[in-house]
Amino acid sequence: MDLLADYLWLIIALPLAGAVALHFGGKFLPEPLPGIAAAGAIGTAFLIAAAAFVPLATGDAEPHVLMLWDWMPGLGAAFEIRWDQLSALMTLIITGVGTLIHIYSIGYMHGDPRFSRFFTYLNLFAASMLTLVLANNYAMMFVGWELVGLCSYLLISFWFTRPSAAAAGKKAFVVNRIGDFAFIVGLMLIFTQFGSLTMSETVLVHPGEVLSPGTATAIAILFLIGAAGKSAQIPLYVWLPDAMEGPTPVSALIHAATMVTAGVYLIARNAAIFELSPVALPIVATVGAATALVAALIAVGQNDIKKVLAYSTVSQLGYMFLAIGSAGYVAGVFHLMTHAFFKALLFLGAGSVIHGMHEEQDMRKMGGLRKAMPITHATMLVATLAIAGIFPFAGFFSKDEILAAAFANGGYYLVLWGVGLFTAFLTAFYMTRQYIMVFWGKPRWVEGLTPHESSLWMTVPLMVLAVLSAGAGFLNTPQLHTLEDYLEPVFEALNPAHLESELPRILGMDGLAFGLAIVSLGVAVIGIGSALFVYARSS
Amino acid sequence: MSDLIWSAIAPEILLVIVAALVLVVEVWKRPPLKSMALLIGAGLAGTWAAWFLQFSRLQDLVELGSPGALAFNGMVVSDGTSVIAELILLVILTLGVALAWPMLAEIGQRSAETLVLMFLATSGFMFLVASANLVMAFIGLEVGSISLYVLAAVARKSRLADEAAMKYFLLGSFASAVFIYGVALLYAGSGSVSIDALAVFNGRIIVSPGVLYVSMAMLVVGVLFKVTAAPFHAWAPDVYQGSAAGVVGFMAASAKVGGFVALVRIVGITFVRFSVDWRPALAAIAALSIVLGTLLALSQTDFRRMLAYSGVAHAGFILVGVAAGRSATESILFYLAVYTVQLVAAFGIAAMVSGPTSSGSPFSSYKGLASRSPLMAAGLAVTMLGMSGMPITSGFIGKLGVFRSAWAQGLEWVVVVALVASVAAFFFYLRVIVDMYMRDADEDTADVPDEPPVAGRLAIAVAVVITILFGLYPAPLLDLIRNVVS
Amino acid sequence: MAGPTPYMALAFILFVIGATGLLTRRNALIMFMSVELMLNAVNLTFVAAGRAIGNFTGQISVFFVLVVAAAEVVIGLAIIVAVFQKRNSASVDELSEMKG
Amino acid sequence: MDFPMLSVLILVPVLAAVIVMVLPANRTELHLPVALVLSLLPVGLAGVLFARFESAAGFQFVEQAALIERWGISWHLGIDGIALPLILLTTVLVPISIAASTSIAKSPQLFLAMVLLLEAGLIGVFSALDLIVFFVFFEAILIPMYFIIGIWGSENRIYAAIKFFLYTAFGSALMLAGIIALSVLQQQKTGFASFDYNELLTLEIAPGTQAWLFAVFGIAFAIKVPMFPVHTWLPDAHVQAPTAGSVLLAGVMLKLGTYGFLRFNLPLFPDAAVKYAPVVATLAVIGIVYGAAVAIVQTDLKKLVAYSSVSHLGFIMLGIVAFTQSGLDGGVIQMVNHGITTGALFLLVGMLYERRHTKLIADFGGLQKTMPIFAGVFLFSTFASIGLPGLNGFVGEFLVLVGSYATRPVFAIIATAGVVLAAIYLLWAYERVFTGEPDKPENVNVPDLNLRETLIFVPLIILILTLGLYPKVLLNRIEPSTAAIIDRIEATTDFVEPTFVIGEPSE
Repeated sequence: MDLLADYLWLIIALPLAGAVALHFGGKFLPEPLPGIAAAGAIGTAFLIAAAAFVPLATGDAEPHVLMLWDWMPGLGAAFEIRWDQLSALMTLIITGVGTLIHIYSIGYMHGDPRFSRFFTYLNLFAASMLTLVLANNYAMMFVGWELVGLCSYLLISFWFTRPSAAAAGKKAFVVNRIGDFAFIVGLMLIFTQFGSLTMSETVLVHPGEVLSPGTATAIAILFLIGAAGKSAQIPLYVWLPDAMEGPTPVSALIHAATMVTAGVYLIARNAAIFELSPVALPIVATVGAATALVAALIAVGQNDIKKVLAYSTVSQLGYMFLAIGSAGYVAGVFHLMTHAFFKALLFLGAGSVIHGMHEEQDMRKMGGLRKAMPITHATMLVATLAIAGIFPFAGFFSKDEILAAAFANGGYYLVLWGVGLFTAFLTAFYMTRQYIMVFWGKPRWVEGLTPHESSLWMTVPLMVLAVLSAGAGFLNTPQLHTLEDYLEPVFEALNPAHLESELPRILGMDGLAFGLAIVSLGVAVIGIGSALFVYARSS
Repeated sequence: MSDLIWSAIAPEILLVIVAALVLVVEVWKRPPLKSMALLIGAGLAGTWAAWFLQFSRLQDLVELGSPGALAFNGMVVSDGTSVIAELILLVILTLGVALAWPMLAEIGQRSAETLVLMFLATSGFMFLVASANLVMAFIGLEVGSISLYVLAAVARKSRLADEAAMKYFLLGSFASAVFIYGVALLYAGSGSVSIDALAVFNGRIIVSPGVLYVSMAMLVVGVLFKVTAAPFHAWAPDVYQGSAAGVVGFMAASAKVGGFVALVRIVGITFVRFSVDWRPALAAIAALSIVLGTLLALSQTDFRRMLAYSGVAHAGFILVGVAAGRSATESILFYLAVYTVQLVAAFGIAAMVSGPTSSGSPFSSYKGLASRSPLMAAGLAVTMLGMSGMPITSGFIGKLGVFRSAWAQGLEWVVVVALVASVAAFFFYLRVIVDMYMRDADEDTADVPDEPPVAGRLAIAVAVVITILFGLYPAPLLDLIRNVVS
Repeated sequence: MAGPTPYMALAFILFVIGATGLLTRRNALIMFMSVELMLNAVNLTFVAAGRAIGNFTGQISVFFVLVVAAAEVVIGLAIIVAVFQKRNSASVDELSEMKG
Repeated sequence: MDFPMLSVLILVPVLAAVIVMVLPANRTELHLPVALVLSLLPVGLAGVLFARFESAAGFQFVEQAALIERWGISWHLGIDGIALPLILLTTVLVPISIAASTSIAKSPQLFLAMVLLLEAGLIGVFSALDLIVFFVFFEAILIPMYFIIGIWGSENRIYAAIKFFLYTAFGSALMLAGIIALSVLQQQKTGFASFDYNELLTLEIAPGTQAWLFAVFGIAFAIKVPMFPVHTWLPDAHVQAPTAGSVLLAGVMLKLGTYGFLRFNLPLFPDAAVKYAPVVATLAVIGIVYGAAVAIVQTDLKKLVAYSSVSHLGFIMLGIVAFTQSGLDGGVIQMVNHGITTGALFLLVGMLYERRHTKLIADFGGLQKTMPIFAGVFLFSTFASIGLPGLNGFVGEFLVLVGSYATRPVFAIIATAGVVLAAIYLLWAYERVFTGEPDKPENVNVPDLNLRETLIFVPLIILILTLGLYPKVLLNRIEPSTAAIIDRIEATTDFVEPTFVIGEPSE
């Protein structure tokens, strides 16, 4: 019934093959063929993933593991693909958003002497990320984990002749490596405890049969550090803002859809281990909340259009950590998804602006662009509203669920909820600020500059993403928990004993959930309002 | 007496006869050197044949279960040790003559004398290694030594040659006197000068038992002088540097073979009962020789002086074997065989590099030799590696055998000292290689003929073959030794 | 008749004198004579011991030693003369061109 | 006896060396191609070995013939799963080194002969089962390497060559004392002398004796590895050596030390091995961190790679003294991996030197623009060296880390830090050499890799990927042999390898 089950490896292999082919043959192809080939590779992967996803979602197919080949038998390390609800969803996000970014890049990288090389890296990046999320083995996961680090290195320092780009790429890799250090130690612990690196049922669902809470805490903390490196959490977030040295589609790919979500995915995947530990989840939540707040505060003061988004990304990732730390796994994954849409949109929109402004990134030299770039403006507006958390845009629902999850845990988590709420205010504030500085007011352009709208290669993906950013929230409203039902098999067995209250699914039934939603919406509105008050007046 | 076994001294006798013939022919006809070569070649061939005769007789004896035969009323013995030692001496003589040839051409009329002296010296040392009587040994020693004193001075143009001969003579005769005084004291103690005097000793000590100890010390010291063991080595560097280049290898090598075999007999037979007493002393001398020789060799600027000091160290290595006792005899003979051949070759190459009558051979002459004469450089490099005891050379096998025996006899500390010193020794052995291969010639460098003469090539080839072949597959030589030395 | 001891003691003294002379004097001729003295001390020992023991080995040995000594005289003097001809001196202190 | 594969494998390079030497000296265009073709023969033979090797414990392709019977020395050869990969590595690296030696101007014949002799010696070391034969090869390879460094090296080559020689010779001298002592011990216990590995394995050695024998063998091998603090010869030797020398030195010769530990120290002296493993592990970890830390501050590219070897070899040692299956497996496979990746890096540095006649990092900059292929290969090798999963370096390091974590968690965790440091020093070097604009005029027109040079890297890259993704080809063959070593340690000491069974809690 599931004809694709044995061909899931194609999802990784296609972009990988694209990368290899472009690496050796790309330079013989004229523009834009390499880009089309690369986009085709990942697009096909998306189609396959979607085709395999449908039976899974409808319940016609069971999650399953596809063994590819043995790697290090002594460690139980093998290449095996895990196709379950979580990995399938991640795959769709990665390939889907990835395809759009590929297409966008065809326009964005137009004229770059290393045009085809860029797509080589993009494809490799996608393959790496897919390896990470599809792995059913910690060793294979680590392959993807490291390869995305490598690709980020390659992509961030893509314009290697700029010393700052080269340094930023190296910084990203090295900081990631610090996280990897913890990850490797975590893997050692996993192996010594479980005797294998395969993600067996025991590991993912009943680790308590083997692990003591102390060991579970150790593993959880180590994974958290690893995740913090990849997902740019305090204190390992330092690489991400620098990483804006890369071409803008790279920022979209790395910081919206793929690499930075790896940490969130890791923790969600190993939620059972985190739950076994009495302290791990609160720590995750605290790190998340703190990161969200600090990054948001920094974002308020940025003038570089991409830096704002960079810190915004860090902040939103903090949100996801907060969600998962509150045992709101679905909320976390949900936000991961919506964030992928609107943040990709924001970055690509910003790229479009930068492109139109002839590589100008300083928002103080923009303004009044809404007429020059109508499509970009419109899509950016959608994205801004989505990230700010305005009903009915996607961000509203996912953010609301996170805050509700934090709130529902009560006790200490109420503080985190407060922090999250304040961050929501800040988010709305700085995003509005950015929107106004870029698109409204008088043009503050450098003399002789004539901004123009970008080509269709770029605007079409913007529009698609805008639709997704606007509508994806309805996948999981409090009343219509499609995503929650879908992901239930992955998280159903989890029941963190040390968290005070039940997960707040039932919250939707009573007025409290509605009240919380109103509060967060209100906070967002206040944020937008204050930004308008401060910036709209001055311009 | 029915034990006039002529075969036991056949090589010695032949050598003397050839020497006499050469003298007569020289005085009578004054033939050119080329014709002389014929006579010398025939003489050497005859001596080789005589040696084979002796060897095959010995093999028959060994198969009958006898270790060897005494001859001439217990004056000489034909056993494995003597036969192998005579073989080594014969090889040295053959190589020595080949390598001395360029010098002979240069010194003209004294060339015949040189050959005679070489033959006589060899015959003397052969008598020494074959002697079963200490007075006999003394005579052999002196015949050999006195010939060498003269050989040292044979290149009379050089001031250093005279100086070398003088020093060699004075210290050599001193050593001989010490040796023979030891014989006299042994006689006073035991009433016999036979080499197994104490083995058959009936217990009547004429003077006091202490005399035997003094005698032992005297005999050993006398021989140690000849083999340049520290602290009796002072003469060696000057002599090896100053003597005529063409024969110095022969001088050094043959004296060492004779001396060491005599030493093996003296400590292994004469004083075997006293081994508790002499073993630590010999071990100490061995260690001292190794350390001192190595350290002093490090600071030399002249290749031949370096070889002299390295010889001191080698004397120490062999003494390690001597101290280990009879079990090491075959290793000592193996060691002597390969080391002395290497020594002859090394001095021979030095003579080719610095000139056949030169005194000294400064390191600077060797710079860039590899590009000027690859053959000589390769030969010398192999020889140096062999001397250093590098594995894959026979030098390693020699050392291994000696060390093995010593370790089994409880002389672990000497072995460790020797091993450490042998590492330090790489410094000076490699130094030559560095000069030859890794530096370029400069104004200090002597002019060297592009390729060595035929005889020289032959000698180099023999040394290389012995060094490498017996390093990789030592069994033939070891078996040869073992089959006759029981 | 006295035992061999006094003769041997005398021989020992002679030998030591000879050895000392060889090692301390600087004139080649005197050093050479010291060697001769040592050899004669050996001869005395042989004779004394031989007489005490009662066999002829010692006395026969003396002949050999004498012969060897004679040979040494010939060679030794020749070398000394050769050196003297070149340098007008027989002092070993002047024979120090080689160092190391 | 079967066809003496191993003897032939040793003999072929020797004959090749002879053939190269007797080629006419003035036909310089012949020397390198002939040597290259001849050096491919051992690759084929090694391939046969590989194909016919059975994944089982014990020695295969054994041949034995007496050399010196009364001393108990015999020409005893045989390989197990530990030796096999190293022999393969040797045979592969030699043709590559030869192909990379076109710039040797001074007596190329001698150079090529030395490389081939070195190969013979290396194969001999890895296949010797008699301690004397082993020692002979172990020492003998010093000679060609000494010449390679001393004759064809750069300015300070003589100093480096002698330092290299004496350091290693010193260790070997100590080991020889140990070998002699072992055989004497054997003779005292059994009445017949023997240097045979299998014979000596049956000796029961008193713990006190084991301790000092372990020490002398250990010091000899530690110098070769080189472990901290006896590593100081390595940077000199590497910096001065010509490219082929560096490749073979780092690629294979360093492995003699680690191989020796595995072959001799562990099985022969298990008691002492267990007792002193913490000492070795400490030095290994110091080496990992120290090597990496020193590499960071290097200004000379070649020295940087050299110090990275100190760090990487530390991993191997750590794995070896972990006494776990994964640790040992990782150690062995890391030997191969390090040989390949560091070999590639040295080749690259050498090619860079040929073009620019400098190795100072500061003299470069922006080279990625002028020589993109070169930069790509360099980056690839760099990541292999850093231990990027999917490339070979990771497999070894990861096995080592996980394996040693089981018995020595603290050491393993500190060692993991070396993984981070490796990224720092290598990527920083890459950044300084390749990125930015080529602002120095001499960096603007540096030719990129030509076809020959590119082809040199093809086999290396294939190996890096193969071993990175499918190390089982080697692991299969390694495992029985390493398992045998652990079994032996367990049988003779009270050490027990921790086992990991799914579902059972372990402490």
